[in-house]
Amino acid sequence: MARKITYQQAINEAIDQEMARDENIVLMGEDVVGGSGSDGEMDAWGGVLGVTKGLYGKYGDRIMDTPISESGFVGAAVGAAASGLRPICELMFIDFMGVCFDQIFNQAAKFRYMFGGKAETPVVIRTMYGAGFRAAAQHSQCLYPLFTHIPGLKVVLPSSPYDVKGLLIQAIRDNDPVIFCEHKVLYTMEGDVPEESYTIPFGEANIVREGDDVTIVAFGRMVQQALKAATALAKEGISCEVIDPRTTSPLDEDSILESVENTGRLVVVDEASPRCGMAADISALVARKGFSSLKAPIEVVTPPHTPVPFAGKLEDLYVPNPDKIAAAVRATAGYNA
Amino acid sequence: MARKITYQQAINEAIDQEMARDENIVLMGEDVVGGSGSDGEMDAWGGVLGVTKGLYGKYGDRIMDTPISESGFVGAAVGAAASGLRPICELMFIDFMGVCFDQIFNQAAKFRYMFGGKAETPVVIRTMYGAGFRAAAQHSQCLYPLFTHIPGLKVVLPSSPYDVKGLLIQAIRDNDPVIFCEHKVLYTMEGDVPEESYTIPFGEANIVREGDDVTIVAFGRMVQQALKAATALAKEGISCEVIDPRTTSPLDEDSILESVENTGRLVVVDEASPRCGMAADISALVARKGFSSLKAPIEVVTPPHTPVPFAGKLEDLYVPNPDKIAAAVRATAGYNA
Amino acid sequence: MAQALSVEDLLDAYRTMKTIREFEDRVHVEFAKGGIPGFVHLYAGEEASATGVGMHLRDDDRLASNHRGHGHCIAKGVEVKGMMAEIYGKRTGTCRGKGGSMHIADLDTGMMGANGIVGGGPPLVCGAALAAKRKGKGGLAVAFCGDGASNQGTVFEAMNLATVWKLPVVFVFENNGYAEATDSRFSVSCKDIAQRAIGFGMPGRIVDGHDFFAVHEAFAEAAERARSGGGPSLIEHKLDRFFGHFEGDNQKYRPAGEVARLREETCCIKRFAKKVTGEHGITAQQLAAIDDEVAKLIDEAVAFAETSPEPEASDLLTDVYIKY
Amino acid sequence: MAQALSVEDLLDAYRTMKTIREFEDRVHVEFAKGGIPGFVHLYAGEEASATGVGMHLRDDDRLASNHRGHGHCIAKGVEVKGMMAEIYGKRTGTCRGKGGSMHIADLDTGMMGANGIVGGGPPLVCGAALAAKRKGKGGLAVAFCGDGASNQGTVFEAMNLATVWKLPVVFVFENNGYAEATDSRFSVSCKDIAQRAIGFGMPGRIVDGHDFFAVHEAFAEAAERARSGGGPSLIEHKLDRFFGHFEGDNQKYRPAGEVARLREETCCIKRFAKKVTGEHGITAQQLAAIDDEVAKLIDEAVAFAETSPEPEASDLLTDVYIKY
Ligand SMILES: Cc1ncc(C[n+]2csc(CCOP(=O)(O)OP(=O)(O)O)c2C)c(N)n1
Ligand SMILES: Cc1ncc(C[n+]2csc(CCOP(=O)(O)OP(=O)(O)O)c2C)c(N)n1
Ligand SMILES: [Mg+2]
Ligand SMILES: [Mg+2]
Repeated sequence: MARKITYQQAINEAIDQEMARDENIVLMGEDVVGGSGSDGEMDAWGGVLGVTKGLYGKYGDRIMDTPISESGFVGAAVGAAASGLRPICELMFIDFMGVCFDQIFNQAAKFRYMFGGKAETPVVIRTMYGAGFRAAAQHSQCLYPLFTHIPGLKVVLPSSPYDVKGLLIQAIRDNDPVIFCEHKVLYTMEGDVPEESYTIPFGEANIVREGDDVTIVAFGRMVQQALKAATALAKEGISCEVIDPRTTSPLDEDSILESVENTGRLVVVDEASPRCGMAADISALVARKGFSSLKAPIEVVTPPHTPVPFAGKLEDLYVPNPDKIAAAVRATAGYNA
Repeated sequence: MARKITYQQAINEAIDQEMARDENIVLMGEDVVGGSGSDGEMDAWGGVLGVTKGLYGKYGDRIMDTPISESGFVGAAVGAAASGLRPICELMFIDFMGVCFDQIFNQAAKFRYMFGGKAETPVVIRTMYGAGFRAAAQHSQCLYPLFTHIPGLKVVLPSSPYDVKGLLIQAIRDNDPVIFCEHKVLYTMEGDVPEESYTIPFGEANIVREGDDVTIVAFGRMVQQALKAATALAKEGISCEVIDPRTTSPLDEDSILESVENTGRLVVVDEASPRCGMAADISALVARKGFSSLKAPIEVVTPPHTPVPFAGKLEDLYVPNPDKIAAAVRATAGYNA
Repeated sequence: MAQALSVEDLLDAYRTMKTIREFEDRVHVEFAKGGIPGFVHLYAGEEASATGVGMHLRDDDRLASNHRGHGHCIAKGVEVKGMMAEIYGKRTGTCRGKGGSMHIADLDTGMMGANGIVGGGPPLVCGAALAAKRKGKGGLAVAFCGDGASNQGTVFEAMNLATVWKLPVVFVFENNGYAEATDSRFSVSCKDIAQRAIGFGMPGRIVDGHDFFAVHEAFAEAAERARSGGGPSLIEHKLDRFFGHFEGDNQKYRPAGEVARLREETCCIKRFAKKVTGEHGITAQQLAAIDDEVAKLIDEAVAFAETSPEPEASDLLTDVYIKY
Repeated sequence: MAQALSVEDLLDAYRTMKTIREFEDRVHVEFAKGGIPGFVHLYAGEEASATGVGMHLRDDDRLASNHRGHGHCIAKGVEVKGMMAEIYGKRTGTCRGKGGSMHIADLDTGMMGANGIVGGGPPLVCGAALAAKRKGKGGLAVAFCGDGASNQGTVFEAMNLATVWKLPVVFVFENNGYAEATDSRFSVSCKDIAQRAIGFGMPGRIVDGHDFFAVHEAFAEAAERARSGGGPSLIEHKLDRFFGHFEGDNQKYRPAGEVARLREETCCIKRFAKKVTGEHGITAQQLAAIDDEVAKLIDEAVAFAETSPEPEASDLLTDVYIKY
């Protein structure tokens, strides 16, 4: 039975349902309990934004606070995954990857290949990304293109409460390492989410809106921005198909290519930095495999090649928004060779 | 006066000439002296492959061995750069970035922006990349697309002895943080290198071969592979223009776009992994800004989306080679809409 | 090692501590009113730590701070108006509004930056210390870290490197008992952070961080060691924070009444005032005059911040590279 | 804590040490002939360390190794033929030729992998130990690190985490005096790595790593502590390597004659043989029989490796994901 809950509640529910189902699942991270060792409430926080609140009460020592030692505990999660547990590991902000990246890309991602197919590493690394909180350059990045670059990792970017629950359950059941990227601005988004457990397979894009004139591929929080743009553009008579790939790795190439085959025009919208990012990645895919259908240059809407600024005015200019998306769509729709 | 020296000697000479010129330059890294604290020769190694051999004898304590603490000493180089020195810091293999990435992308790269333009961080991080040594998954990666993604970093990929000297001197004199990527297979490559000091500006591509039918953009070691393919293709009557961007960030967009304007066909060759890599980045650039000149799908030649395998046979299959490049060029040259 | 502190020194110390306290109390109030965006971590309660250290620092000494950086900035001499404007995200801010509370830096005064990355600063000060060492003028560099940060690998590496290279560094660990909501008795695997010094070949001391005089004296020794080529030191300040981890923290991990009790019992400013009026012949009037001065300064800073212009749209694209 | 070692145990220990030595000596020779590709780091000289530890390990215990991993693999029970084939890059190798010397792993025997990243292993064993702890059957995990690795932040973090979570881990530091060409007296900022234990709330011991019996006894204590829920320990083995850092190393950082002298004076196998023939009633013939056995085993392993097929081209694309 579906009812309206937030993205954040959907995450909590997914973890809860999976932990009830499989006792090999453990959850670890800084303050995921949120009060270890203290004289006050042991589970005062339940995560820096309260996402895992309540789980400690249910699962006790399967929920573990950690010291601020990301290499240590991310590596422990990876090692535990290679030893029979199914850890969910929280890297509080994706921006902190720089102090633990080795354990993710040289260890977890490569075990199976380096070890000749004999290892399985079912670890999920949940992490918060994105701008919009006035959190400045070191707490607002996207960075998932860096993980997408690495063979052996799966990368998930849920864009709605419904998706985040189904994709997280899928991630937990998946036997490869998964980087699960939660946009901090989406935590409070509400949507219909079934109470019962369900999974959404990786590598299957969601066509969130159908249309015939222009294909918009958008990721994470940008899916909602793209939908807003599409709604506005519909009034101008431009019909947009909006595709949310949901996972960047594996990537559902076919859905994107089929759509472009129909529309002949593509705009890619991403909040990550432009160079070697998702916008480039999707553009390249279509420029190669969908070239014959293309009727116009592939447009991209991304932030500029700058760090994320602090001041609200600048941050708002930094992040792609419906206006900029609409402008790009108009440009491509109006292009005639 | 130019004479033939190796890529490796050219690096040594560039550092030597710059250190003689500017006493604020220091060099640090694991075994860059190569024997600190020992009872044998203090400078026994001069770098794991001997690249910095001899500098200790000339510059004494300006050449510094470090413990195996990459975050510690890369961070120290960054901090020193923000404090008046001009450090050259060796990260032995680019694969080790995972234990020190934070100091590079959250610290060095962002100081200037976060601090409102008031910081300068003239640090050069020299690092060895690439496959071909049977060094397997953790010592053979390219990974420069990860650095290229980050605003605030400059990324250099010298493809010849001449270039490596001029680009390294430029890097040392540059006041922004520079990631200087040396391909391990190129170290023994010989070429004409002037004895005197010279610089090659960043963001200026080298047209290493002119041609009219197909543009090949290739990076680092792949430039030589592309040239071989071009030579072979010339015999078949296909004329290739081979472009070496030399720096991925900043990128000389104009040279690439101009070439494609002329040829209408593009093949991008890169040894880095395909997803969110350089091949995607260049493809996206041209699919957007050069679309109207394009006569065929943009082809890319990269390794597959796998870690680097150990066995020689597999590693050879992994790395792009002239045959694969030629095949891609033929495919695009033969394409008719 | 204790240096004689003149009355003027003591009044300066008081002024610095009080400025920090007023700054933080005011940011707390303005944040609640909604005037300040982002993540803000307040330093109130820990003033003696930054101040006792800062008084030893020359302009050419360098300091690397952490997310809880306002106090370190003020003690290093960063201008308060610019700081406040920065926290408000204004163009007149120390970093022209591009950094915010977690990234205030002012290289001219030797302040290398607050840092959003726990453990980000210690490697950086090794570099600053290397530069100072090469210059040969007795300069030093200091890193401030929390108890939580003491478990970050970058911090251990920096300590090892500082000894290996014999650098003029002082590592100050401000142990306020918590890293976010996690108690340091849980996260730090040894009894005192100071015990870690031995594993890195440097002296380690535990200091009552509420006691300006103890802080001042211990740092004098470490600074002397650093400046004279003796290498790095570790000092652990035991102290308390008076606000939550960041603005908005429910603080339920603290037992009820803890903060109120601490404000009463451990306030470093009260303690300082009592001592200097009792033992150093400073009058309550002198302190009150400073209080007024500080109150005015902070009022002005807030007014300045509030009335300052936002950044220009074009600022978004500048300062990525030296030419960009 | 010393457990009585039976004659059979001692012969096993000898067999393991000898197997490692022969394996490494032979790889050295074959490498020079050009039969072996890549970076190869030999363990000869350090056999007592892996063997004395390995004898305590159950099949369900886990071990994380480093770049110098052959000895750890053999001591953990990885099959020698597969290892040799792996080092040759053959399809019959432990990792089907995809890993090579630096990445031999065999999870079935509890060997979690050699590691090309210095300091890569210690965080991983914390996870293995967590799994063992949750299983509740007294399992443990051990990480082998060098003196150089002892300065890597990941290693410090793992030690802290192991104590905080009270994990059944033993951290064994094999201090062979060098990290590549750098002397440990330069890179390790304290006198003995064992001194670092106190900063991480665990016992630390220094052990003569050339002495099988000392290694065996010290690990018994640490293992007992781990298995009974007492938490982690640190052990430093002081020992020597008999070859260069990797094959091809000029070793000029070592004083002339050092290696020859060490081979004479510190050889753990000679020392072991002398002791067991003297004190435990084992005969020279018994050892010689093992020598023959081992020589044959290694010959067979090389022959197997040499004649084994290379990987198939299609192997390039498999094993990236579970389905790919
Ligand atoms: C690498 C990294 N990990 C985690 C965080 C999130 N974080 C910010 S402050 C903090 C607690 C720091 O505690 P401590 O070092 O004791 O300093 P305090 O806040 O008590 O002054 C954490 C976990 C971060 N900013 N960077
Ligand atoms: C993170 C990282 N840094 C550097 C290296 C290069 N490297 C490989 S082995 C080694 C020395 C290791 O020394 P030690 O830990 O003492 O082990 P030993 O070789 O003496 O057994 C170095 C620097 C690496 N592989 N990984
Ligand atoms: Mg704290
Ligand atoms: Mg060693």
